[in-house]
Amino acid sequence: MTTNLFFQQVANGLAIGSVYAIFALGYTLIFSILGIINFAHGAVFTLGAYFTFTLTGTAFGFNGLLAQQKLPFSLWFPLALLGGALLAGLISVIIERLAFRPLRRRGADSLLTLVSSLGLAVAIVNIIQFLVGAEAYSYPSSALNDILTPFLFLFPDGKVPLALRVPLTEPPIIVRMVQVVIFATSIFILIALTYLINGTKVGKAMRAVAEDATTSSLLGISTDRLIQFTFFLSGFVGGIAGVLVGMSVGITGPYFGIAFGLKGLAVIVLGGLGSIPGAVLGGLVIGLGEALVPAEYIGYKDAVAFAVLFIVLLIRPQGLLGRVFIQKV
Amino acid sequence: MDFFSTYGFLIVSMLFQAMLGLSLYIPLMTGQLSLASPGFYALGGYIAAILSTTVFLPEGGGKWESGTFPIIYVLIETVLAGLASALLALLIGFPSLRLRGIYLALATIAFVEIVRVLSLNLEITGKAIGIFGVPQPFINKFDYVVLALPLLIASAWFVYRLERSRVGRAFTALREDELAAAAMGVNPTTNKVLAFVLGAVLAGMVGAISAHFLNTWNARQGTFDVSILVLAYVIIGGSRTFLGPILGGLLLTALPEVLRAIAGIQGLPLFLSQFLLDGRLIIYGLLIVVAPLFYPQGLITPDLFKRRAVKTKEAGA
Amino acid sequence: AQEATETPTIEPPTPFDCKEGVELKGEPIKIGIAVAQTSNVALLGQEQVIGAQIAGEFFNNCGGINGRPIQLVFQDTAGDEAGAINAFQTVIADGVVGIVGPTLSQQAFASDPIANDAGVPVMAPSNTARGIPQIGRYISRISAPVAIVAPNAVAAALDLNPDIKNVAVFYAQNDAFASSETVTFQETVNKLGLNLATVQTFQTTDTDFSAQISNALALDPQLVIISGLAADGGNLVKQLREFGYEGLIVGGNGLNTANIFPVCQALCDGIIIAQAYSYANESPINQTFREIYKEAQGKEPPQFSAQAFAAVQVFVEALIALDNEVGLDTLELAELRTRLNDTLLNMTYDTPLGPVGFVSEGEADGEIIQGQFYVAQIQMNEDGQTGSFVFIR
Amino acid sequence: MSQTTPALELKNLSVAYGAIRALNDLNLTVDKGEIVTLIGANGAGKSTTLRAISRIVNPSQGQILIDGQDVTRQPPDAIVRMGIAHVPEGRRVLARQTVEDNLFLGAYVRNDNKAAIQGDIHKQYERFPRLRERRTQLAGTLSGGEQQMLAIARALMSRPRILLLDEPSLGLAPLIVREIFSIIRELNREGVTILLVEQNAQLALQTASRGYVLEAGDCTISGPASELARDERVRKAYLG
Amino acid sequence: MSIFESRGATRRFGGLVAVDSVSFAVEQGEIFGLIGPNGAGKTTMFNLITALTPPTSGQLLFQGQNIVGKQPHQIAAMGIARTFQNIRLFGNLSALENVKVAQHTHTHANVFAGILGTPGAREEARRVEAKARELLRLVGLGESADEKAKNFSYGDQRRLEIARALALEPKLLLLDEPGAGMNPNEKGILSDLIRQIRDQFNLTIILIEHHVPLVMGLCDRIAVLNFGQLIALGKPAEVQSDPAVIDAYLGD
Ligand SMILES: Nc1ncnc2c1ncn2[C@@H]1O[C@H](COP(=O)(O)OP(=O)(O)OP(=O)(O)O)[C@@H](O)[C@H]1O
Ligand SMILES: Nc1ncnc2c1ncn2[C@@H]1O[C@H](COP(=O)(O)OP(=O)(O)OP(=O)(O)O)[C@@H](O)[C@H]1O
Ligand SMILES: [Mg+2]
Ligand SMILES: [Mg+2]
Repeated sequence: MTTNLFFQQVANGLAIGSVYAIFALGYTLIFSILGIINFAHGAVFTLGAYFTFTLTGTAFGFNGLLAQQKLPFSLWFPLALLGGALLAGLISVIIERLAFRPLRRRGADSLLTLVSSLGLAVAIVNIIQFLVGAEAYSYPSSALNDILTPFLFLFPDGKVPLALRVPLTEPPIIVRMVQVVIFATSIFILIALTYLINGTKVGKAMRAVAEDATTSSLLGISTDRLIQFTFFLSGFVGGIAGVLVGMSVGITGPYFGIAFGLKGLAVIVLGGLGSIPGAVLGGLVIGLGEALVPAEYIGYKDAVAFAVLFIVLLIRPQGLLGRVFIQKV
Repeated sequence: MDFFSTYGFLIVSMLFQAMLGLSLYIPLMTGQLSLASPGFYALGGYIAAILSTTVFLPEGGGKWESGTFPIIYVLIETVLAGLASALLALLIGFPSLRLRGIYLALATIAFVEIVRVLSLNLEITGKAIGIFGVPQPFINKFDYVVLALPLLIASAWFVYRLERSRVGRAFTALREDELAAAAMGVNPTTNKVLAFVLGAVLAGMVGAISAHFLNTWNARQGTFDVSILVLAYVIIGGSRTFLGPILGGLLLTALPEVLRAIAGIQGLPLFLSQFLLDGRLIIYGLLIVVAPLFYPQGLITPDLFKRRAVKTKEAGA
Repeated sequence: AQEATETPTIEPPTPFDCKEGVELKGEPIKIGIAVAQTSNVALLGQEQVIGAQIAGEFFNNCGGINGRPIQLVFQDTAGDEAGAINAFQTVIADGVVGIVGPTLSQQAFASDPIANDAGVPVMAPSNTARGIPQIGRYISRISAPVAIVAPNAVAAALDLNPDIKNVAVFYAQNDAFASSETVTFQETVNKLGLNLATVQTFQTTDTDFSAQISNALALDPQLVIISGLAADGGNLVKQLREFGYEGLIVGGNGLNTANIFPVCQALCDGIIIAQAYSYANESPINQTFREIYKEAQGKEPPQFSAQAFAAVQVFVEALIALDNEVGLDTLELAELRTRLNDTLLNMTYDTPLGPVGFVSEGEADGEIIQGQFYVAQIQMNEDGQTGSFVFIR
Repeated sequence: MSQTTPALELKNLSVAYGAIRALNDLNLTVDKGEIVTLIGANGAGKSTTLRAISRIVNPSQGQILIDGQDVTRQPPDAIVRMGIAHVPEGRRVLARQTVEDNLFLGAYVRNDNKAAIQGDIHKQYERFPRLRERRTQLAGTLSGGEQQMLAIARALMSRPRILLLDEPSLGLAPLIVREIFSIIRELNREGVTILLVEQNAQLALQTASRGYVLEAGDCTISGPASELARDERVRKAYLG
Repeated sequence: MSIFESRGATRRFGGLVAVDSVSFAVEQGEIFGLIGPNGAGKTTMFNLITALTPPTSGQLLFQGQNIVGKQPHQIAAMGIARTFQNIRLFGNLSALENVKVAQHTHTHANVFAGILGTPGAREEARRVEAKARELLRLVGLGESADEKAKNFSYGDQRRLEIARALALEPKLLLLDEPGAGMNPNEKGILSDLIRQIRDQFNLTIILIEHHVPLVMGLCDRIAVLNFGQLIALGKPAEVQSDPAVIDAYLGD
């Protein structure tokens, strides 16, 4: 591998990794409070992308119940993004109501919640297909320009280029502009969530609920409301992630978000379950691992990600940033 | 008979899936959430598919006529698949059993993914296309019941007895509290590895027969999706008695086909039958969400039998 | 360099004769359509359903089978092998005379033997992997293995840029369709004396291709050949362009769908596509098909719909011929299926795909012989959202 | 008995765990500023009573009144916000949080400023110097007795009006037990109403003004603490 | 030879020395008390003996053999059983099953024997069952043998822990605050029970307990820990009057 290619691949790795990371942030948030995996997160991510698409006022395709339908109004893309994310947060709250809360009330096994969230994911994906078909959708080509409105002065002629050329090496390293946005957004969300969880009373309460909901309620914490809030946040973050990734690769059908589920899971486990910085670090490590597979072994790329995961777990069973906790006897 | 030619395949599939459920349940008895079963299932399938298309050829070469492949070969493949799975399970079992909960689940999924990627890249596994034209010991799919049913009964009986035996008790103790179990003299490592290997052997054997049953084998068999599906069998069915995964496997496999059959009933309003077809998976998904509300410990729990036992005792007295 | 394009010849078919206004009566003749209506394969299956639906209505409007209606029995195969087998068994039990399906080659290897053992003719609409017709006497396909299309596309690229030396090939390694096709592409590259600089693989579920792209661009290719499906293929093209690749791109048959437009948008422009079907084909049947399709869907018909239509057409024409020969009423279902299979193998058809026939003898019986292949280039409209395939060869 | 509304009143309270009836028809009052103790053998239903008041188990029947207000259907956090703190059986410290975070969370329902809360934390540290030494340690790694101290200190952090104590002396060394009971008296002097479940019946009856004796879910005897301490049945069964 | 001996056992957690070069020996058949203020290191001492925590330094000898470095299940198999201060029963198993599990090291039926139900395995199963029931009766839980452990009240869980530990047929039994959560009357009964099992099973017992009357009445000798260090060791009367002990633990 030439040094230029090496640096390019490092950049690629960070770019891929930030997609994994941004997916995983909302995912790990729920783990950090409930200690369970929400398999419907992929579906919420997908919904965020579809909601935003809908809010831009573009018509659906010819398949599905809503064939050729569109909203009577159309929102400026950044507003549509916000709306899509809010709706995704709302759906996430509904998911909590349907699949999580009743089970929590009945003291069910946490694996059962995992399975029932999976059931919801299946249902949502198929509802999407039923309504708008299996085809791909895309945002208006002005989307990137619109969300970077405050930064347009940075670019010559006020137009966002598709890719940045970083003249570190010759030829320059190329980074797609969308990826820069995704990277920056994940770092921003990372900081915000870290502050929320470590720096605020609500964050302390979240950790308490994660550990022992009954005891937390004895301290006056309204566990239901806190969990609902966490789900909203997770859905909101997931929705934003869905839109950004949708801008990067198109909304490639109802399975759009589900496809990230497995990698996302690997990422949060690698980073350490429930650790917000871990989600980002895990994403970047797996992204780098994948990008640095030598060209002739590219067929084994996916195996490499999982081999890295396997080996790291053998050395650090709690993941990279996970905390070990040995219960004293 | 018409019923068996239509539903024979489904019935036998249900039996296979029930066994996969059991294969995940065995390690879960010790509290290990291992999702490795599909990896061993895939391995077993490849062993059978490769042997039957390259080694166990008819005299004078050529292809086996449909229905003429000797059952004894299938049995040999099944045993070999079980052995190979056992060896591999030992190899990956020891290091990975330090992990717990979701971490272990993910390590085992990593194994499943690695198996998949390997089979997409290797010549011997036929890459994306896989291995096809796997010879048939039977003409009718339903006839596979002569292999599947005894295997299911044997493995169910095995697990049933296991649960009540000394080793099974040690398994359950590990699930409840590993540290306390160790302090009571139960060796965590050997027992966990044992459970892991037993589950792997069952999955491998099921894979071997399935390769014949499906006519073909490829990297799409035994993937992450299957891991999750099989987990659903165990959890929906009930994870504290061997009957849970069996029931879960039978029901969840049958469910989409049952919905399909309902849609086919004459006289349903068109929109409804259309929705039952197109929205089959919506209903399937929602049922998975709803079932746990009514059966938070799974459909079958050990208490179910106890309560009944108490009742009958009272009735007798 | 052109030798690779030779095709086995077939008798020129007679155009389909539509007898409009015939009143249909009698027990309908059932044809099974077992394709993926759910799961992530549904993107393809959905197009096949539409194609078959159009065919069903069209042929019934044209008098059915000499006045007897045909009835399409749809069954969802979902995305897996077991689903395909289940769907096949359901339609077989339902008494269909033949089956169109399943969507994926891997599924076909599972379900086709069932139909073959039951003596039910299968017309595969989209199974291009090697070995499909060889499953048995009753298995045929209307989907050309791209062996023949591929070289045409590469030749077209060479026409556009004679200076091509380095070629980078990409393919979806988890897709039977793509991994069969790529073999042909790679052979063609070698045969044409070009330098196969690198072969990069990906998965149909991938969305980020930057690692593969950087690997390839480091070798300075002037031509990139992609075998994949719509979403992954589209993204690969998009990202290639965003990474500054300016050379020619040849897309395999999987990219032959308007579904890639929303994915690569304006950047789709200029992709050279190897086609087994082109809506530009001027035969009357295709133009009729194209009109009906556009009416309902508002866009040009994709290949998957055309192939599904053609598959139904083959059954219909063969049934008519068989009826003319012996009278369908005189045949028990089992015999009808067998006779139908024999009949359809020995006829030629004028379909939207162009003239089509089948190998009727030997191991490869049921293999399609297709008279026409196409190469098109994508031209995107100003809005960057819609576009068209411009026929170039 | 005073004429004002009792701080806490249970009317015909019954609790069942599935088929097991843990509490039958319990009637109990605790007046403002009183210490009332609940004694009984293992499994008598003492903890269950406290859990029902905190609303972490659902009564099958009966009413719970706080300051005359029916709270039988309120969620647990509402009860805490009404000024009730519960030191649960078996400590239930938040094992993965530090000692100090546990204390912080004890003050979760308080809306006053950080400094006031910080001040109270220091007050707890003064009561239990051992906790100050361990302030950054994860609570789960504390010794049993240290956890018990933390559980009590945490409950006090909410500045409760009514304190429910479930075997506060459990696992504590004799010196600390004495300390705890003097804290209980001190709190009571400051006006905190206390419902105390305690195995050390002698000590409990010395501290409380009234007592109730539970046997297998039924309240069998109740009355002023001094009378109970002299009652022959009580002496035989609980005072050893 | 003493049945158990600690030679300079030390355990550090970061900067904290939870057990600080503690040496003592326990004789066969003794009931040996281990007392001290909260956080003195008593439970940690038990954890060292049962290998749940490795010692930072020092030696632990059981029947003359150094047991440092062994696995918990090996220690159990050698004949050291314990109860837990923070109860650790198998909550979802019945009381009976809890006790059966602990007979693991004394039974031998392997997977296949168990599954096939060989006569040996069946005989063994009968023995296990009978013994489990007997032990439950002994601690007074014979009636609720089939109830799930997690549904027991706190005090009953402690009794079940003792029954489970006894099922291991230990030579050395470590009881960590067995009387916690019992009233004085119940503690009296417990104290009789402990004496009875010592005699009946020919046991040596090390007991941690904060209830002074119980400890003083029951123990043959007592060791006192404070801040991880052994500050006194001797007969109950000696210990009780030791000013250091009064100062650190008993108070006056
Ligand atoms: N979660 C539960 N499920 C089923 N039964 C329970 C549960 N908790 C308690 N019980 C039963 O309810 C009864 C009362 O238990 P409770 O814990 O209130 O007793 P207690 O008086 O506090 O006893 P102790 O002094 O041992 O703590 C007991 O018989 C106990 O077995
Ligand atoms: N894993 C650990 N990490 C840090 N400190 C620990 C750990 N385990 C124990 N300690 C500390 O070691 C000291 C001794 O604890 P130990 O549990 O042995 O006390 P104890 O004598 O049993 O007290 P008690 O009577 O309260 O149960 C305590 O101060 C405790 O905080
Ligand atoms: Mg209690
Ligand atoms: Mg202790």
